[in-house]
Parts: sequence; C-alpha cells; structure tokens
Amino acid sequence: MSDTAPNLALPAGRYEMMLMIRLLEERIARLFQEGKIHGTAHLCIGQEACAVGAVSAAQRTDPIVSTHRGHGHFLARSADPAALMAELLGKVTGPCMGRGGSQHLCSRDLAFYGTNGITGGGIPIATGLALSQKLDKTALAVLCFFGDGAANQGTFHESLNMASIWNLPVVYICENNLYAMSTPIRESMRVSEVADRAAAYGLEAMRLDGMDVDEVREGVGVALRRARAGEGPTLVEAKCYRFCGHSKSDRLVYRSREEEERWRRRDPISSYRERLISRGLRQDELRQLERRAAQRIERAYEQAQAAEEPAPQQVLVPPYRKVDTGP
Amino acid sequence: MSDTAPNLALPAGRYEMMLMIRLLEERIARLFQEGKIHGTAHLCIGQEACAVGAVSAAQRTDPIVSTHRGHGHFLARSADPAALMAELLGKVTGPCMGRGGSQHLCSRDLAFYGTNGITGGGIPIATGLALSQKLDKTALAVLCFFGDGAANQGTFHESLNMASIWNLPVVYICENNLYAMSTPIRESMRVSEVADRAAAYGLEAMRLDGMDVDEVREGVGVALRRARAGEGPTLVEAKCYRFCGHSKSDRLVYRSREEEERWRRRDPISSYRERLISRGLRQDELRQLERRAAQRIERAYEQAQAAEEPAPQQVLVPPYRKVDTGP
Amino acid sequence: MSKARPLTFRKELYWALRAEMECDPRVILIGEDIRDYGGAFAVTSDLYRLFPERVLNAPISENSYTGVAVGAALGGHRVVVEIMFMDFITLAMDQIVNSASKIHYVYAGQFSVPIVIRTPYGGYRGYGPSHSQSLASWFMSVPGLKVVVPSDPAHAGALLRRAIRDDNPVLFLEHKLLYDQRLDGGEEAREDLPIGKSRLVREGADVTVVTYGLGVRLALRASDILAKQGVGVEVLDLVTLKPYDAEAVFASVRKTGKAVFLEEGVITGGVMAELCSAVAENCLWDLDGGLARVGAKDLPIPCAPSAEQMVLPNVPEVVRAVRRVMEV
Amino acid sequence: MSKARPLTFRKELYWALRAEMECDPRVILIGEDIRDYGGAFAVTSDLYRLFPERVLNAPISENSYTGVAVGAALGGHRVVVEIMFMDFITLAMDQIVNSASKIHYVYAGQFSVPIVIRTPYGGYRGYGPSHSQSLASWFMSVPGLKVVVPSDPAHAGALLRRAIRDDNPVLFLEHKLLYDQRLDGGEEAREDLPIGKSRLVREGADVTVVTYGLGVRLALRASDILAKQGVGVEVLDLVTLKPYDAEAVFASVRKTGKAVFLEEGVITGGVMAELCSAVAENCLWDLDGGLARVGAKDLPIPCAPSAEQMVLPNVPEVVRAVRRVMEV
Ligand SMILES: Cc1ncc(C[n+]2csc(CCOP(=O)(O)OP(=O)(O)O)c2C)c(N)n1
Ligand SMILES: Cc1ncc(C[n+]2csc(CCOP(=O)(O)OP(=O)(O)O)c2C)c(N)n1
Ligand SMILES: [Mg+2]
Ligand SMILES: [Mg+2]
Repeated sequence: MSDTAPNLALPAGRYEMMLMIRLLEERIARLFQEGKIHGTAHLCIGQEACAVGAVSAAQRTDPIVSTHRGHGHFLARSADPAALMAELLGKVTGPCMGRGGSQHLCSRDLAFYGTNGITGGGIPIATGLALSQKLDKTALAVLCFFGDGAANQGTFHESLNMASIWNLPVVYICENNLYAMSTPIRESMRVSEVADRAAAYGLEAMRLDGMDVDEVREGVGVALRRARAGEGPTLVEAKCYRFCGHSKSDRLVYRSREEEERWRRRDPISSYRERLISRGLRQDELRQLERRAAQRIERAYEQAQAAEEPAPQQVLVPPYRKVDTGP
Repeated sequence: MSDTAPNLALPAGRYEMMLMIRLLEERIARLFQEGKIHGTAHLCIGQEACAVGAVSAAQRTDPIVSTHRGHGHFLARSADPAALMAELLGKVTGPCMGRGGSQHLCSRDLAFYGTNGITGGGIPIATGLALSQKLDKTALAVLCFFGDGAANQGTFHESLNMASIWNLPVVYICENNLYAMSTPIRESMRVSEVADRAAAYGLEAMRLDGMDVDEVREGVGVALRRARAGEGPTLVEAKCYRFCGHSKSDRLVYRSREEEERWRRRDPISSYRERLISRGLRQDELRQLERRAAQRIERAYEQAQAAEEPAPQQVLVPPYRKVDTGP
Repeated sequence: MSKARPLTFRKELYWALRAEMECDPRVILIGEDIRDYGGAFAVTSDLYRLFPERVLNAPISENSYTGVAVGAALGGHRVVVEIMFMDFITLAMDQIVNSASKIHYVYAGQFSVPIVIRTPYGGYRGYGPSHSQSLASWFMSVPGLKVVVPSDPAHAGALLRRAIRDDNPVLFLEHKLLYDQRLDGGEEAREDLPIGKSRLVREGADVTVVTYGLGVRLALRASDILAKQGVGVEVLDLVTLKPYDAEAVFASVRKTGKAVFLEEGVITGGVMAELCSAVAENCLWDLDGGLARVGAKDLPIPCAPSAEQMVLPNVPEVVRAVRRVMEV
Repeated sequence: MSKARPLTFRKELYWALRAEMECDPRVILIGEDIRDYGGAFAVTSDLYRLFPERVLNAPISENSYTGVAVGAALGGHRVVVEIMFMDFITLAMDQIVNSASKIHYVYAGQFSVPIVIRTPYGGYRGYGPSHSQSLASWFMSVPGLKVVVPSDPAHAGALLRRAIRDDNPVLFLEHKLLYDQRLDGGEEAREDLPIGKSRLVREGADVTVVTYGLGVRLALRASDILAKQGVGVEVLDLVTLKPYDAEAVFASVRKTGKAVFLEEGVITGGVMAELCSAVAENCLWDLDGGLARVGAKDLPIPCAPSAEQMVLPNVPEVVRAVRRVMEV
C-alpha cells in the first residue's frame, strides 16, 4: 500500500481517516497528560463519523468552517496530522505558525476557514462565505459545523435566518453530542432536536445518525447538492456522542457511566469496521491499514516535535496586512 | 363625567385610551414639526389596539417591558400623558427627569420597566423580570413588547429559549406591523408569521388581530393566565400596521399607498367606535369622551411645557447609587 | 458625476462608495435599511439601484451581519458594513474583536479581512443615551483594527475610499453633525490623506489641541476665541485613531510645550487617555506647560437637550483647558 | 466553615458567594456550567447543592443571560453572572453598557442594577487569542459601571462580598493564574477593603509602579530585583479600576516623582493610559523622572507558549521601565 492520503470516496478510506482522527486525538490527550502541550483542546473522540462523513461528501474546495472541537474536521480535509500537531505544539510549521493553536486552526490552501474558540462564532462567518459564493456564482457550497450548545447562541438564529432569506449555498451541520460542556440538551432547550428549529427560518431540516459515517456522507451530500443547485441552505443534525470529556479538566460528573456505555457500543469506528468486514473487506487488509494510520500519527508527532518554535522576529510583526493604495 | 383615568376594563375606557394615545402621538408629531421636541421618536399611530388590549389584560402590577415605539404602552398603563410629555420635552417632571426621553421612559411606580432604544434589548430584561417573579413566587406575569424586526435579533432567540426552559411567567407580544423601519417582514424572514418561531423553543404560540383591541385583550388575558398558573410563556403575535412613518425622517418610500389605505380602513379606533355604537353606546357620550381625551392631551402638554428644565446640580450627579456596606 | 447639488460630507461618502463599487466589483454593502430607505442617515441613497445585487438589507442582527461581512471578506469580497448608530456596535463586538481584527495575525497572514464598518457616532442632537455615544476608545486596544474618523467633507471621501481599499478591517466613524456640512470649494477642495496620517488644521505657537472628528470644530472655535486673546492654538486632527500619528503629535507638542486633548467621548478611559499618556511618556522634558483632557463627563448622555449640553464637552471648556495648561 | 483544605483565591471566592447567598436570599447566580460542573474554573463548586433554585445553568447565550440578570436585578434580586472567559464578554457588551450601567442614571435613580459580572481574564496559559485577553480598559469609559480586580486571596473574598452588596453593576475580574494561589496565614490573613480604594502593597522611595491584578505579582518580582540594585519601588495595587483611587496614585507619584504603569492588557488604549494621563495632568510639576507604561504588545495573543511570552509583559520589561523613568 502506498502512502497517499486515505481516499474518502472509498469506505476503506473513510475507515482509515476515522481511525487516524481517533489515534490523533488519543495521542494529543497523552501529550497533555505528559505536559507536552499547554493550554487546552477539545477532542472529538466518538464523533469521527460526523467529521469524515460530512467532509467526504464535499468537494475539496468547498469552504469549511469548524468549531472548538475541530481536529477531526481539519484532518478529514487535510489528511495532514503533522500540520495539526505542529500547530498544537506551537511550532512554525503549523499552518498558523502556532498562533492559532487548537481553537484557531486555519488553512487557506485547504479552504478550511478555521476552528473557532467562540461558541457560535463561526456560524456568521460560514454564512458570509456562502454569500461570497452566491455573489461570485461559484459552484461551491459551505460546510458549517457547530454543536448543540451553539444552537442557543444568537448567532445561530441570526445567521440561519440570513442564509434563508438570501438563499445561500451553505449546509449547517449541528453535531449534537447531547451536551454543551456539562449541560445536557434537555436543560438548554425544550425541543428534542436542534433540527426542530429549522422551520423557524423556513429551512430544510435533515436528521442523521452521526455515528454512521455513510449516513452522514449521504445526507450531507444531498444537502450540498441542494445548496449548489440554488435550492438553499439545510440544517443537518447529526446525533453523536463524545466519548471523552469536554476538555482536559472535565471530570464527567454530569452523565452516567451507563449512558456512556450505551453510546460506546455504537462506536462509529468499530461498528464501521464490522460493516466493512461483513461487506467483504479482509481482516489483514484492515490490520495493515490500521498499522499505517498509527504510523502516520506517530510520524506526524515526531515531525512536529522536530520543528522550530517561532522566533521573536516571527512573532513581533505588525497585525496588519501592508496595503494602503490611495484611490 | 369625572376626570378619572379611563377604565380599561370597560369598552368605553379602552376606546378613550386608544383615542388618547392617537391624539398624544399626533400632538408629538406636531411638536417635532414645530421644533419643540428635539431628537427623535417613534409613534404608534395605528397600533393603539395592541397597547391598550394587552395592557388592559394585565394587572396594574404586572411588569411591562416596552420598545422604542412605546408611548402607547406607557400611556395605557399610566393614563398620564403629562408625565410622558414632560419626559419628551426634557423636563424634570418626566419620570426620568428628561434623561431617558422617548426611548428610555421608565416608571417604577407603574411597574413600567422602560421603553428601549436597542431593538431587542428589552427581551432579556423582561425575561429576567419573569425569573424574579418565579423565584419570588409572586402571582405576577411580565408583558414583553417587541416588533417583527426585533424577532431577528439574537436576544429574541436566546431569551425565548431561556423563558421556555425555565418555564417563566412572561407573555411575549410581537407587534408585527409588517415592517422594521423600511424592511418588509417578507425580506427579513422566510416564515410568514413570527409566531411560527414559537415551536423552535417549545413555546405556545397565539395569533391575534392587532387591530382589534378586544381580541388582543382576550388573547393576552389567556396568555397571562397561563403564565400565572405556571404553565409557561407564550409568544403572542398581534398583526398591526403603523399609519405613520417609522420616525420623523421617514419618507415612506418602501410601501404602497394602496397597502396603507387598506390598513387604514381597519383603523383600530374608528372601527372600535362603530362597534361600540352598534353595541348601544350613544354618540353624544362618545363625543363627550372624545372631547375629554383631547382636553387631557392638551392639558398635559401645557403642564409639561410649564415645568422646569433640569438644573446642572440635577444633571451632574454621580451615575452610581451610593451604597457600599462591607460584609 | 452630478454636480447639481452642493457636495456635503454625506454626499462625499456616497460618491466614495459609488466610486469604489464602480471600479471594484468585489465591493458590497451590508446594513439595515440601506436599500430603498437609503440608510438612516441617507448615505447609501440610490446605490441599491445602481448595484442591485451588491447592496444588502440586513435583518436587525448586528453581530451576525458583521460576521457575515467577515466571511464574505474571507471569500474575496470587500465589505462595507453599516451599523445604524455606533451605540449598536456593542452587539457586534465579538465579531469585530475576536474575528475581524484577529484573523490576519492569528492565521499567520493567510487571510486578511478587508471590511469597513461605517457607523455614525456622537451627540448634541437630543437622541439620548442609546443613540449618542462616542465609543471609539474601546477600539484603541483592539490589535489588528484600524480606526478612521474624518472631520470634514474635504477628506471624508478619499478616506473612505482608502478604508475600502485597505486590506485590514477599518472602523470608520461619522459624526452625525457633520453629514450636512458643505464641501466649500467644490470638488477641487478634496484632499487625499493616507490612513495613519494626522492633519495640521491650524498652526499656532502656544498650545497644541489634539482632537478628531467633531472635536475639530470645537477646537477651531476655541482657537478663534483664544486668538483674540493673543493665544496661538495649534489644532491637530488625528484623523486615524489607530494606528495614530504619534510623530506629528509629538512634534507639535514639542513645539508648543503644552497640550489639550479633546474628544467627545467620556474623558475617563477615552481615546485621549492614550494620546495624553503617549505625550507624557515621550515628551515630558519638552513641556513648558501642562497637559489637560477635555471630553464628556463620566455620565450616560441624557436626552433632554439642556442636560445633554452639560454632559458633552463645549467650547468654553476647551478655552479654559487651554488657559489651564498655560498656567505654570 | 470547612478548614480541611488550604484556602485559595478560588475558595475565597467560593466562600464569599456562599456567605452572601446564606445571608441574603435575593442573591442568585447565573452562568454556564456553574451547577454540577462547578464552573469552568471550579469557583461555584457545590453551591447548586446548597441553593438548588438559586444557581442557574444558562444556555450559551451571553448577551441575553446578562440581560436576564439585569431584569432579575430590576425585579429585586442581586445577581452574580459568570462569563466563562472574559473574551466572551464581547457578546454581552450591549446589555452591560446600554442596560446595566445606564439604568440607574437614565431612569433618574428609580432603579439600581445590583449585578456582579464575574469573569476570568488574562493569559500566560497558552489558551490562545480568544481565551487569554485582558479587556478591562473598555470598561473604564462606561459610566455607571464599577470594575474591581482582586490581586490576591487575602482581599478577594471581601471584595466579592462588597461587590455583591453594592447596588451598582460591578465587573469583577479574576486572573486565571491566581485561582490556585494560597491564602497564606489562613482566615486571619483576610483583609477588608472598600471598593474604590487602592492598596499600597510595598513602600518604596524611588519609583511608583501602579498596577492591578496579576500585574502586582510582576511588579513585586521586579521590585525584588531592583531592591538588590538599590532601587526602592513602591507598588500600588489599584484594585478598583473604576472609579479608581486617584488620590492614592497621585500621593505616591508625588512622593517618588516617577511612575511605571503596568498591566497585562494591550498598552495602547489600556487601563494605564487613563492612569498615566491622570498623573500627567495632575502631578506634572511633582515629577523628577519619567512616566512609562508596560503591557502587552499591540497584537493578538498567540497560542504557542513561546510566542505568548513575547507578547505579554514580563518582569524584565518592568525592570527596564523602572530604569528608564529614573534616567532624567
Ligand atoms: C461564546 C462562548 N461561550 C462559551 C464558551 C465556552 N465553551 C466552549 S465549548 C462549550 C460548549 C459548546 O457546546 P456545543 O456547542 O454543544 O459543542 P460541543 O463542545 O458539545 O462539541 C462552551 C460553553 C465559548 N468558547 N464561547
Ligand atoms: C440594536 C438596534 N439596531 C437597530 C436599531 C435602529 N432601529 C430602531 S427601530 C428599528 C426597526 C425595528 O423594527 P420592529 O422591531 O419591527 O419595530 P417597529 O419599529 O416596526 O415597531 C430599527 C432598525 C436600534 N434601535 N437598535
Ligand atoms: Mg455539544
Ligand atoms: Mg415592525
């Protein structure tokens, strides 16, 4: 097997990518424990099917706007764990030279318009990107990720409304993992599903099993086609679960071990593995692919680790782009 | 007839109050033209039935939170046009000593928690007042007015959601006059009614004819009873129309004379007059009441006009309440 | 270009928008009631007829349509956002501070955010506490943002064009009392001024008054009065508040040896707190007189015109401050 | 009161909240994840168990739950709002500035708004550009608001209790690096300090360093270094930024004749711009040395710890600034 990026159009590629995300996140968790990363990060362990399913449905140039829990989105688009690791480790080889870190990770080349440290902060930005596509009559559609908690932020309401009245090519993907930090969705809203809010804006709603990468891929694919065809935005809700804590300081007091167990039985990666086997993929092929994924993550860490920290002349630069041409 | 305030429990009182509001607003419009009031004001000519219907349904101590277009709400609660006039004319006899003016008019005694210059700014405040009532187990319910335009503000979304999850005693009254300034509702939202948004929060919705004072009174009465009974908040939509411009600089280019004419035929005051006559009220009684209403407004203006402007020692005071007791 | 009506500050802004929209198809406008209403202060006027798809009426959603502007800028557009009154910018702080201003630096130069946020500021019109504020000082401490405040029609248009062409987010503040001011001398009177440069409005030997926006008018009036009393006041219009023209300020203060810092916003924590501090740090030994600030009292702006007058700064206060810094 | 564990800044805040909730049933708390999670920085801890109806988990809706606090305050409650990181206060500016702070004055004293907005600020933790900011300076120019920043566990609790008892809106800033700081000396070490009063942390004859919050720690370290070089640094902790204790600042500067103004926020337009200006206006002729500000560079705060260090102020910078103001 050659070392090209996993082909997300193929089931095996999607499996490999989910696994890479999982391994990456676990590696990052260890780095925190070992004190090798500072600050904080929000891992998406358990939610890999949402990232891979949605991103695999998009074209490589469709803009993505992500969240604080965005490593999976980034990796699914970039297949470049070394870039992500470098950003987290504060190295100059990170796409933002370590300035952005986990929560402000962006790559122009990948049309990846940033993870976002402000809950709900990316929703208007995605909407504006979609406005750009519409005005420029591109054939692109925007993928906008956010969580169930973000759906209570004013920006959700304001932005979905604008996307609807302006009929913008954007797919809003709510990764509903049932909690915003410690707050269960039933304590933060009185509707049982975030998708129930689509009607308030005259938007299409779509409900997906966020633990099933193929269902997400298909659903988001339909929504993207609608967007591209000028049929307007869609609010996609993908129900999922994060197996890890919200961030490193989370003691997980707010949910029961039973609930966790129930969801773990639906692990998007192991269940997809079984499905692939039942569809005829050979165990040894899978194991080879799994080894490769693990190697990729380990190599990424080593590469990132070996990179430089930013020097003062790289940090202490003006925060402006230097252009001021008179009229 | 004695000079007591109109009794809003009686049809004739509601008629008289609507008329007072209309005459007050027309008087204010004239004062602007004559340069006797500075700044700006938003008149509610055409929307009197919403104000009188809703306020008449409430108890005198139910808190009211109003909008930039709030003279009618204030007058319906206070029956004191002189206080309002004084506030607009910048006189010390205004309840806020002229500091607040039209858009920040407040009276503690009347449980009138302010008109509000920030579109959507009053919605969370009303929600907080309702939280207070719930925590204190009072039997009060809050009336929260806002416009169709405000329903696109993030505060609408965030606040209605909180009221719903906390099951607060508040009635949200959207005075949908079809326009936010020049923007027709069909260009600012893709649902045909603001009430269509109630479901997004698991809220009860109620749709009323805002040109019919009795329908508003009854509907809001039902919603208030629900709130008091602990059955939660309601989103009431009262469809209405402002016969005047948005504010004094409005040239009304954004709507047709035909549309205006159609709505004027449904003038809440003249149509209610006819209804009262058909129900047996005598023309001479009505005329007497009309004369009295006009006199009240004129006297109010004279009173307000005669009052003092604030002196420096009334203006240049610290913006703090002086209490700082150690623990 | 129509010359039928006299050019005003408002019309200069209009022509600037129009010119930029004509020569750059990426320029779009977003704001409340900026189409057929023409904007609350009638600046955008008929632009929606000329560019029907590029003038967007936004719902009342300040934070999000500012964020939409950021997104559209990332998508390659240049966006001019109108916030109807500066007081409402409170709602858009997140997108201005955490998105627009940070993106260029935090994303390591991968993107820039060429948006202009136009908004009317200021009082003296009886509009009351939520429609009269001068909140520029907040933005002094927002890295990555530029803040421009024209003080007259001669410079307003070119500054707005430069703001639109600037690849960075620019907050563009328009004092409400300036909109009707005529451009004396017609189009020839127009002057170009780069962003970041101040403007020496009047030379004087005795005291420097540093100010911006409507403050220039107050400073000139005070200077007229003081001239009759034999005091030469140098009036320096900052024009760009961020990044400001420190050299010019320091040069003037070094010449006169004393300075008054005038603005319409609240004195405490105002724009002039920064300027006065910078002068104190850098020109201390050049002073032969004092430093003084003039601005609004630390109070909300009351609606009643008589009370508003007491809270906002006025010409006699400027005159007194000049006198004060001259007493050694 | 449990004494099993050592008291920290965090616990002092907890006990202050608890004491006020115990003695005043009108006190309620609103914030994100302040119930079973105990708050992002574990300050509210188990208070929801003691007062189940008075500790409300808010949805992620910063502007509106701040507005809800204003409404509940108008309804007679005293509300402590927690904004999880100060960076998110950008979302709540409208309700803080246009409602909470203005109501008492604009409504002519009919109401007051006794809310406390608690929020963690500051960097040095690698949290990056949207979780590290020190935005206090914005609030210096907001009439009607008070701003309090404890710098140590000995004063934190009493200050918070006073803030809750204050009838005015108080912004209460907690530096993240202080939460774990121990209260040396136990409960007896607690000190009461009225809002509006500064604190002379260390006396010194040569240079005054005016600062607040975590800046006090930096100032003391710099002072230690300078003491060995024979320079006596007087460290003044403002504690209340608004309204600030001008008299104490002026008195100290008059004594030493020079001053360094230190904060963690961006220098340009910072809190210290106000303080430095006020000193320049009022103490100019008492100076026998310079004035200098130290703070963050005018940049977003990068995530990479090495880069963050370069942007935020440090002890050597304070030492250098002290040296600078001593060179005449
Ligand atoms: C404006 C803002 N408020 C609060 C936070 C703190 N915070 C970060 S993530 C989070 C929960 C978000 O929940 P959700 O949107 O459901 O996403 P999830 O973490 O579950 O993926 C909170 C409260 C923030 N980053 N920004
Ligand atoms: C935050 C904010 N944005 C904009 C405005 C300017 N403005 C005042 S009233 C208004 C229209 C409000 O429309 P709606 O809510 O429908 O109320 P109506 O005027 O129709 O009664 C606008 C845009 C404002 N006052 N506050
Ligand atoms: Mg969630
Ligand atoms: Mg309306």
